[in-house]
Amino acid sequence: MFSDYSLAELSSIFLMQGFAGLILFSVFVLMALGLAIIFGQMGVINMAHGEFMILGAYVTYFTSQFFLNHLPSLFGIYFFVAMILAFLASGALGMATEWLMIRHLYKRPLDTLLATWGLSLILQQVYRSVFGPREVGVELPGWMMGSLPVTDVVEVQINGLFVMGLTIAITVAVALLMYRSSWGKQVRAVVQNRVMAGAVGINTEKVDRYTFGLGCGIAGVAGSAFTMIGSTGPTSGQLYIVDTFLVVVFGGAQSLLGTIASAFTISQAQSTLEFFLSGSMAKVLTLIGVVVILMLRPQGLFVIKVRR
Amino acid sequence: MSTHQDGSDKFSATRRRLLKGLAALPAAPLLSSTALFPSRAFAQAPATSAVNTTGLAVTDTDVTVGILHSVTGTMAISETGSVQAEKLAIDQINAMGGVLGRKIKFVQEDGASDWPNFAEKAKKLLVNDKCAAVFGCWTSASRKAVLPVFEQYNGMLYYPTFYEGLEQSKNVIYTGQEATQQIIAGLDWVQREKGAKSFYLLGSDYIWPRTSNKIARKHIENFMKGSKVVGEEYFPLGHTQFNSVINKIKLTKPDVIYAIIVGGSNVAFYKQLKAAGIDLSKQTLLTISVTEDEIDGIGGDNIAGAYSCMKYFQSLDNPNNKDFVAAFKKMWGEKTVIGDVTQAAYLGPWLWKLTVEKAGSFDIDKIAEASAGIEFPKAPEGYVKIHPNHHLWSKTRVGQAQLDGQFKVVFETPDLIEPNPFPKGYQ
Amino acid sequence: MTTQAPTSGRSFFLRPQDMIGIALLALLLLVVLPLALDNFRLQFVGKYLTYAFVALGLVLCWGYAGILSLGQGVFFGLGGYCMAMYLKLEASSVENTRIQSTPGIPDFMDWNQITALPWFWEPFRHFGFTTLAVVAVPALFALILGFALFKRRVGGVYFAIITQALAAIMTILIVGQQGYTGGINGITDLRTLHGWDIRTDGAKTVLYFVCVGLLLACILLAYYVKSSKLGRLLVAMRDKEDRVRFSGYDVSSFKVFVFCLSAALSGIGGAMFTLQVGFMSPSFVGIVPSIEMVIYTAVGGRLSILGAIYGTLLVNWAKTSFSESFPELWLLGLGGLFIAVVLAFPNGIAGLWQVHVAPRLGPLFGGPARRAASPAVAEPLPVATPAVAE
Amino acid sequence: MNANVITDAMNKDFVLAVEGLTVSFDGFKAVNDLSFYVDENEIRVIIGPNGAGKTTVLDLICGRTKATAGSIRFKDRELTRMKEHEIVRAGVGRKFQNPSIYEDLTVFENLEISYPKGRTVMGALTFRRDGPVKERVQEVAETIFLADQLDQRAEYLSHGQKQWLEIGMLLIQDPELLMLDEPVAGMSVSERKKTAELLNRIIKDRSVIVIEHDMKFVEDIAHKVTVLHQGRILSEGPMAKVQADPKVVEVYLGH
Repeated sequence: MFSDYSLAELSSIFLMQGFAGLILFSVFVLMALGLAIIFGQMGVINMAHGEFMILGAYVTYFTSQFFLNHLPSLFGIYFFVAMILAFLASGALGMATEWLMIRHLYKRPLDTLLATWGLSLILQQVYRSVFGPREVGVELPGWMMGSLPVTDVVEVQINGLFVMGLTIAITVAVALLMYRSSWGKQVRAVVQNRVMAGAVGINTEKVDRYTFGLGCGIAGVAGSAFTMIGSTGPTSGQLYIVDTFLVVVFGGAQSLLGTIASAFTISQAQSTLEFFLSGSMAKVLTLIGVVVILMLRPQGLFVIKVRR
Repeated sequence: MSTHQDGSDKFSATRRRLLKGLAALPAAPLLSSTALFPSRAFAQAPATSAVNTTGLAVTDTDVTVGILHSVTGTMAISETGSVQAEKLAIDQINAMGGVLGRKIKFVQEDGASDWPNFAEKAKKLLVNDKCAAVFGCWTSASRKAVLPVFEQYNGMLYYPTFYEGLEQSKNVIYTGQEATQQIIAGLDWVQREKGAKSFYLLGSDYIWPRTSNKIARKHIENFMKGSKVVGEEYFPLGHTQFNSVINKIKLTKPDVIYAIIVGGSNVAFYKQLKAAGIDLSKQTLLTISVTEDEIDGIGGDNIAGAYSCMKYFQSLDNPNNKDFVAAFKKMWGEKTVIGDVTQAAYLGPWLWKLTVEKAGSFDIDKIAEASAGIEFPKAPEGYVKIHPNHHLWSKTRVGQAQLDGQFKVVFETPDLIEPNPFPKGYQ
Repeated sequence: MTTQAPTSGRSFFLRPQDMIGIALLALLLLVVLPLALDNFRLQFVGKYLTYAFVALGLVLCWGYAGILSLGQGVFFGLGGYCMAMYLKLEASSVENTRIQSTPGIPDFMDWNQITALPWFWEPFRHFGFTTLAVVAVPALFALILGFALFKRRVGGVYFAIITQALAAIMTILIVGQQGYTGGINGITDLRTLHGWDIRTDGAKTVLYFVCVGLLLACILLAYYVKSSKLGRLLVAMRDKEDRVRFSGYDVSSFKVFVFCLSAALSGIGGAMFTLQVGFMSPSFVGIVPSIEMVIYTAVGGRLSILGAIYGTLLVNWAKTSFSESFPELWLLGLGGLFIAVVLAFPNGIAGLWQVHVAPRLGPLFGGPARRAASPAVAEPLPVATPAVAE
Repeated sequence: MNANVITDAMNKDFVLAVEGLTVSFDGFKAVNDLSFYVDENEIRVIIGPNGAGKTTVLDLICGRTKATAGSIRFKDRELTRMKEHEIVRAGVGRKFQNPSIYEDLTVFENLEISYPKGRTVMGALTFRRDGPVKERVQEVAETIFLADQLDQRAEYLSHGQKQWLEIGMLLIQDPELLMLDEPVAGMSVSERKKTAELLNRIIKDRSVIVIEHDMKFVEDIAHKVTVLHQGRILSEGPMAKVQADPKVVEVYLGH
């Protein structure tokens, strides 16, 4: 299939495909970070993760509408406001969920799966009743649209760059929070030994609630970023859930680095395959590949070998 | 449906074997059923026993029909407009005195975007509620699921969506276009107007886009001299990452991107197209899957410049449509938009009313037979007429998407196009 | 010797209260419902019962062995597709398909320019092969999957997520390969079984009774497995997997067995679905139906064989009647049901029965006497097995 | 009871021969180049401070942890390459530190599951609770003082009874090598006495490896003691010799 292209074209194909893969990579990391915190650190399987993302997307949509109608002069910066609001809204909903539901289920991880699935159904219907069944699209400020030409053929999309930058910023922030701050230490202490952590004076309930809230809040920001590339409807969240879980599991649930590495592997595989096959088959082959590797190496890509 | 009327219906003899419902038709269907009740046929309110011999839900004062669409699930987005249009039509008909002097009541069921559920609900509407007609379904899959039910329990379905064709039933009236009606005129137009020679075909991965692209490819390769297809690709429903295919498009530089992407994927596709710097005012893009409804989600600025090919646009400039749009907005709000399918759904209750009145009966068999040749001059899209194959004669139009989310009609076929659900040469 | 009745006297695999329970269910399904419901509603029940096969498998697999599979829809679909392929071939006789460019193949293949029947369709011309395949194909698939996963000690959450991914893969694959599978429409327009028209009301009634008969047979099979040493081993494994291993058992082979069994049961359900409903589509294979099937089991009581049947009937009945009257509220109801069952009634209907009703009915109905006997319904909820053991 | 069995590395009658055994977790060597030999009918006690690698050694022998290097031979069969259940079937039984029993099953069923028959899928499906099975269960139940609790659900047993039940589950397998991880931990004085009596009865005619902290108990039963420290053997020999070893006194008995 290369015979149709010249060498120069081929190299630009690979450049652009690499860039497409990087965008997909950023998207995966954004989706998976929140889940990696909740699943990896707390052992909770949050099937409503997609719905938390969509809440962030709706918040972004309404923020954009608000700026459009009331503060058109500041429209250029609304996206930053929207992301903060999305974080707060999804985070608050997450904390409420933890308090009402999840905290009763820490000893039954499989049951968190069922309960959060129930929550996702409820949220979908609430979105549909409140925001309407139609999909909404967010209008982006002018500076986010278009692309920067690198060569004649190769162009770099600005919103892609934005997503990547955002991903790096959030990842760094999460890493600092989890591995450098005293709060992060508390989280890890609670994960490793809940009783002991409680005994040394850590308020484990509070740590759990804020951790869950943080994970959901990041999901909200991811949803906000998603409005740039996709649409927002009551059921859009469902589309992402399988991919997201696979990324986290594939990376080895407890490792942030693993999540990033697995997002990179899966996104590059998928975007490369997409170029040679049709979108459907690329997706199928990527998923099968991930499943097969998980069968061979069930602990995921990165996991610390521990004694038991 | 008929096997006897015009000669253009070459396939009817064999088609008859496909459709079990046909076997039940009397040998001499031309003996119009109205002949059995000649005196009462067009009376203001004929006796129920005369117009309803098969136990449908018809009383002296009203008649029950069914509305069967998804109001929950992923398809709720698309089907909402159809429900609104059908309710509007029913309201209007009732305001004019109903059908055969009977007021239309409706039972609404939720298909919940779940095909088997459609079958279950269809059965309920026919068996339990004895609906005289059902307006509903949207996706091909849901129609395929209910079709055996309608044939088994002898119901009448008015199906509004443009679809892939390859089907015909005594028990269904297809008020949307079948694939050839929608595709061929558009392709001819783009070749003529834009001098298009190379086409890149895209679609969501299921039967309608695939069948439509197949017809498009056949037409491009066999009937359009010097034109070729340079790429063809499908994506799972709900897919949101189109960067790879956009890169391929940039490399192959087709004259026309021919896109049949549906649902939420649309939004991602057009946004990413724009972000990738593909300017739709310079790159010709022709789609058959984007109506005003979809633009609502995509955003006018993301798709402005693209061409859409279908039979109806909200901006059509004719008195019928002006009345229709005004009535629709009055009932459902100023901000609602009306797409092709919504309009086709609106035709359903009207066509049924006209057919019932022509047949002088609510009986399904008589309606099935009387349908051929029914004309509806007040249709928002203009004049339509039911073909003996139960599809509609209709014009095809090309509209260019505008920033405000409306289409500017740039082309309209001069004549009504004959529906041809089993096109020879496209198989 | 102090050995008492329950340990020494269980020569038959059904306890008296089990026999009464099964007899009551049989009475309900074979006599009461057919008399009380019209044909139309009875066919609904028939359809619901096909899901009960899946729920039954999940009781063994999830309730007893602690293996939560979120991909049971795949097996249901495989069984259903096997049957649908047979029926479709029968419906696609040369006579029926003369209009096609290639007569004698299913219509959707013709639409996709396939000119010869694919090799893997060929064996489905034979009814014997099809019947075998309905059970064997899902079981074989489960065998491969279970072997790969359980031998490497993938369990718990990881197993759930992997099976869920499989459900997603399967859907995309079926939809994408529409020339061979009928795509998103599924395999529709099925007509006859050996020349016997399955669309008539009479045929549907017969199929209903066949379905109930098969279900009762499967229930007996499940009871047999449950009361065998294997059943106790499953409970033991769920509780202390390592201990079982260090008692000299190859734990993975037991898990593989019960997973295959549940897959085979789902396959039978799928085939009965195809026969009764008249088509099969990928919408039963995906993530959503698979999880819904888990909720049937959870509502009925994940540890109760009969509870799962009632749970299935109840949830589906609620779904049908709810969505007839308040379609918008249905998802709220279903979601709330998930949460309520998990948080408040982890043992489902069977648990409620066990705690509140049975004690008043005396020992014959599984009252207090049974408490010490064997793993019955009112067990404490299992704590999930460790995800990955290295 | 002091050392009545003196061995040296050349003796071929060993039931268990561990040589050069090493396991590392991410570079940390929990067990480092360990060698020791257990004779027929010998009772070996392993002691050592926390984190010395005692439990890891048992894990390695029964296959729960895979060795990084070294060999474990049981009656001349290499265990390092065998699966856990194969090791058990070869005749190695293991009791865990915390009582590991099936709480949802009755005492009878707990013992029945451990009965070495019907261990395959088909075997378990067709397993019948016949005379010999019931007799054997009854016999073992009497040994472990639980004969009148056979129909009790195991979760209702006391902590000590649970320990006994687990010992009984091993006993019913009749292993040639029995490994016990802190069998008297968490027991009351009277339970402890009964357990010592029980152990003394069951360790006849088989080799036993015991991990224990209770020095009184160790003195009572040990033929030979191995002291582990940081994954290596610090000292080995009869209790008296080990107790006199200054190295041992420093790291272990000293504080």
